[in-house]
Amino acid sequence: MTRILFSDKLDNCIAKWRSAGLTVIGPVQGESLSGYAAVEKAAGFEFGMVLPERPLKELFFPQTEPMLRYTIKKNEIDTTDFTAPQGKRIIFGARACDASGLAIDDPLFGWDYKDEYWFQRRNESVIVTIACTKADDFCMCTSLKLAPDSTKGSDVLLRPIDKNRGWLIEELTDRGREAFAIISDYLQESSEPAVPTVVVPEKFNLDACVTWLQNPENFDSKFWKEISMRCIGCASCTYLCPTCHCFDIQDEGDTYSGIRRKNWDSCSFALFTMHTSGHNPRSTQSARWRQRIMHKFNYFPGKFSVNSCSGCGRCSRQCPVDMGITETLQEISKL
Amino acid sequence: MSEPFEPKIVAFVCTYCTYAGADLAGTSRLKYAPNVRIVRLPCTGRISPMFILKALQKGADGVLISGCHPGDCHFTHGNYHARRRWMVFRALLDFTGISPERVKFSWISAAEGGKFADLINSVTEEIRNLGPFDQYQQLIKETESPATL
Amino acid sequence: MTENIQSTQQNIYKPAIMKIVGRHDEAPGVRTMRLEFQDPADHEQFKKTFRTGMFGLYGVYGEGESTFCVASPETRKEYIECTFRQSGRVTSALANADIGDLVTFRGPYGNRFPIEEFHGKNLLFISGGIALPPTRSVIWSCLDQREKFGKVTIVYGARTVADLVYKHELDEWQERADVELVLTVDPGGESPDWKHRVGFVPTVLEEAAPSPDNCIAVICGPPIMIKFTLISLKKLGFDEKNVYTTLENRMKCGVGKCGRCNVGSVYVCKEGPVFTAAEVSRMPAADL
Amino acid sequence: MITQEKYRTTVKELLASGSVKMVIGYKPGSTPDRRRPLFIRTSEEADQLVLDSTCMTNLSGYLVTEGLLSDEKRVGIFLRPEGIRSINILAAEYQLNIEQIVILGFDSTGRDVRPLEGRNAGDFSGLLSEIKEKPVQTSKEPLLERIEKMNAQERFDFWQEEFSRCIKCYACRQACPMCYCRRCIVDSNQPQWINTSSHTLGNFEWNIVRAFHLSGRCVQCGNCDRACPVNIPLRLINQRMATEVLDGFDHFAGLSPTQEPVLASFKKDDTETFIL
Repeated sequence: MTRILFSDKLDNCIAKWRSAGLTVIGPVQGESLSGYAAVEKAAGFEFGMVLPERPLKELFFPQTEPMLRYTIKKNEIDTTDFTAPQGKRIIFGARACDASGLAIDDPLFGWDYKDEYWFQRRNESVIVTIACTKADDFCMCTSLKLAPDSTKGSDVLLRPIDKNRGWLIEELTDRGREAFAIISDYLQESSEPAVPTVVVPEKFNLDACVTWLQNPENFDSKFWKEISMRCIGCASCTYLCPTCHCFDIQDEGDTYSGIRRKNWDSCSFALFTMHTSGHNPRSTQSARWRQRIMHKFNYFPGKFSVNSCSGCGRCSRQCPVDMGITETLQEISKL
Repeated sequence: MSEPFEPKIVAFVCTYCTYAGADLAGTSRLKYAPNVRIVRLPCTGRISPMFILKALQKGADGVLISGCHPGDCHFTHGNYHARRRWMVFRALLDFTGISPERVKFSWISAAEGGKFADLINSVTEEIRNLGPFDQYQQLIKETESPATL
Repeated sequence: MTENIQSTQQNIYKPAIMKIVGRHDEAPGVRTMRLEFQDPADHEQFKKTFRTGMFGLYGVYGEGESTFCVASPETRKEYIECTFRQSGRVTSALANADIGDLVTFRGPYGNRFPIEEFHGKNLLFISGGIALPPTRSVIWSCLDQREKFGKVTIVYGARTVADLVYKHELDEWQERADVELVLTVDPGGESPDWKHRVGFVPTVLEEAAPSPDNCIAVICGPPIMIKFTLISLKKLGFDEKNVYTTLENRMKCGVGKCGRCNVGSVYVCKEGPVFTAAEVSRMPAADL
Repeated sequence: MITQEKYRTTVKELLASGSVKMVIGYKPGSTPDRRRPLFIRTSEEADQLVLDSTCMTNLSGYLVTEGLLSDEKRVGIFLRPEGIRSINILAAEYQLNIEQIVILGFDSTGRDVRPLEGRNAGDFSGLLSEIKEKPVQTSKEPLLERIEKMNAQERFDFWQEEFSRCIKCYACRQACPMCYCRRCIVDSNQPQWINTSSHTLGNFEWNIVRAFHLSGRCVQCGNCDRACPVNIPLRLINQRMATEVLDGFDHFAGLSPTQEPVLASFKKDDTETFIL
């Protein structure tokens, strides 16, 4: 017997969570863009899409975020910290790839120095993932050894039952159990089976790719130039990536007062690594694309024992010139 | 608000004509509204649309741009180039919702001290009537960074 | 899983406030500043953690932060000295700051030179142009406890005579009997009264031919100089393990998050900036 | 299909005769409705060439890739009329030597794709003048009409809403053939003219500046609009500005490789009704 949350009870659950002080966030279809956003009613959710266009990452690592405010008087500098907004949140209906993305970035934001902007939000968020029953041509979680019902990064996993009537509940962490204890009145015991998760075909052989990437000889392979020739060097792949975490620190203001912000930045930009002297370690687009692939599948796993890719496929889906990780790794598999 | 609203206006002027005109207004002891902060530039051709945006970014309620009459440019045709640029930029601002009422353009020669004083007064009055540029200042507020004009 | 994530209260991006207590112009556009901590707690923290080789992010609020090494040695922790070339937004603001003005410092970050391992050994310092500051930190760390080391040789070159930095200290080293200083400028960069060598650093190094026996080499300079100096050192018989260098990449966070200093799998800000030539040779050369 | 086959043969001939070193075209993309840029250097690569109505991307931006044209060899490129206008502008702004470009022109109506006569930029001047006089797209975009009916405040709010989604990935800039600056104004920081942060003010400033820098230069190929990952209707601003320069200065961007850039030239009798 498993417990079920029926869709028609979702409004009650949302109300309950909200009165318990949780902000309820989930997939929302905006007028021209989908993403994760706060809702008040279940009707605000859109569970039908394969996955929201904007990644879950931005709720933990926003595109721009104030860090410090400074005020300068004569011989005196006052600084005040901005902290990440306080308040518990429940993210209801995350995709497994988005949730895994958070878990992938945890070690990076936490090694030696802890980024409190990230962890404050991580600690206050409950991630409720819904297993996918739908995929498109770009989904590739299985190729990354994850799955449409992967539990990585999630506190609760929900499996849809027939006709979108509700979800089977699989509590994974204490935080998840706590959040679902709040709504336990609305849950029912049942033996109804879950709808099988979607079959996402494997697109490339990850192990073979990683072996190829790890071979130092291939660093200078002509392959990199060929594959990235049409890359235009924008940052849509990195910004929409659920795991890309690079950022810039920028001051806004003048000599007397202003704020320091943390903004998304991307390895696709030429200026990202440009030295003051004019020397640029990654001066060509091919070097930058190589860095992105190497970082995700060679360097990052070398440090944190996990690939920095969760297989959401947004990079390929959104690329203005139809590039992406899938194509690159598929081509590497062929080499 | 009991106090009447005092708009902040930034004027970008060319040094050869309008600035000299402003000087003349001063030496002629003409009185005009104190709301305008003047930024002197070598030529209207040097006035980049970035300047207008920067002024708004710093919290201006209105912007005035002024230079030599056509044909009078110290650099022969800086103001002709500027005129085209403004025309296009003005249309762009209009299209994106910044009312052209807030961004004014004028020609004032070195001899037109009186016109300068009148213009400043009328522009100040018009922008005072429009009220503070709340929409833009709301954006500035959202950045958390202080506007310091 | 998320349970074991601990929140910390400290903002790792918040810098310490420093007062400029001294300035010195080294070369056209190159300036050294001496900074003192304003908050004793920050100073204590610095004293506890700073070791020669580490770097910091120096900043001016409103302009941003810029990364360069701490040019003062671990034997002198009462202040921080830094030397920089005025070139961008932040360094211009730093250059415009006067004695008594406040600037910011975040750090010290990165790894260090294993100076205890150098005890009893001969030392060879090779440096080019504006890259003397990181070497200088090691030089003074050693000279301040001179008895612990063998022969000390310093090879330093710059494009022109005017571009040599720390001229007063060069004079001091020149005078010392226990230091051998080899100065050089690039061909064409000499002044009429230049009494030292003329030639590129690797060439001059090969001419000076220091013995690799029981010797540690520390090199620092522009990427192109490092490349050719490493070749020369190899020719002279130096083992890659005994050659140290520092990599100075563009950085923003300094704490291994922002991602721009990576060379291959290495986060220069955390695993560097000090590397042995053996470690550098394992990095992808194209990304240096 | 016939056009595609004919062009495959043409490309092979051009490469075989050595008259071009490369042809930039299209090949199938990751899904049936997608096309991706293709760089053809060999006859085998030419076999991958696809040409149909879904080949929308204006490829001319690739011509200013660093080093591509510096050996003075010729390069072939598949272009729609807007693409031809783009390279005219690039030539007029001294970004490329028009003599080095071999144009393989095409256009489409519905699903039909047809070749355009000519190989050199000059061959298309008649066609472009015709397009200027008789714009193909007669029906106005409903959204544009809606915006034009708004008052200033409503328009401001409309664009705030749109720009608020911007993430500053600069896909619009990178996709645009006209945005070839080595250092974009948004990347210059001395002074920092516009906010680099992606808050609403920074987004607004960026989009205004981008649109202004393209005024009188945009050919409305739609690259930016298609590239935008957050679906901001950038084409509307560009269209509006194109109308503005056409009405104001009779300027149709990219009419010829020697056309004077509209904002770098002037007429003494330019309109100045707005000047006090």
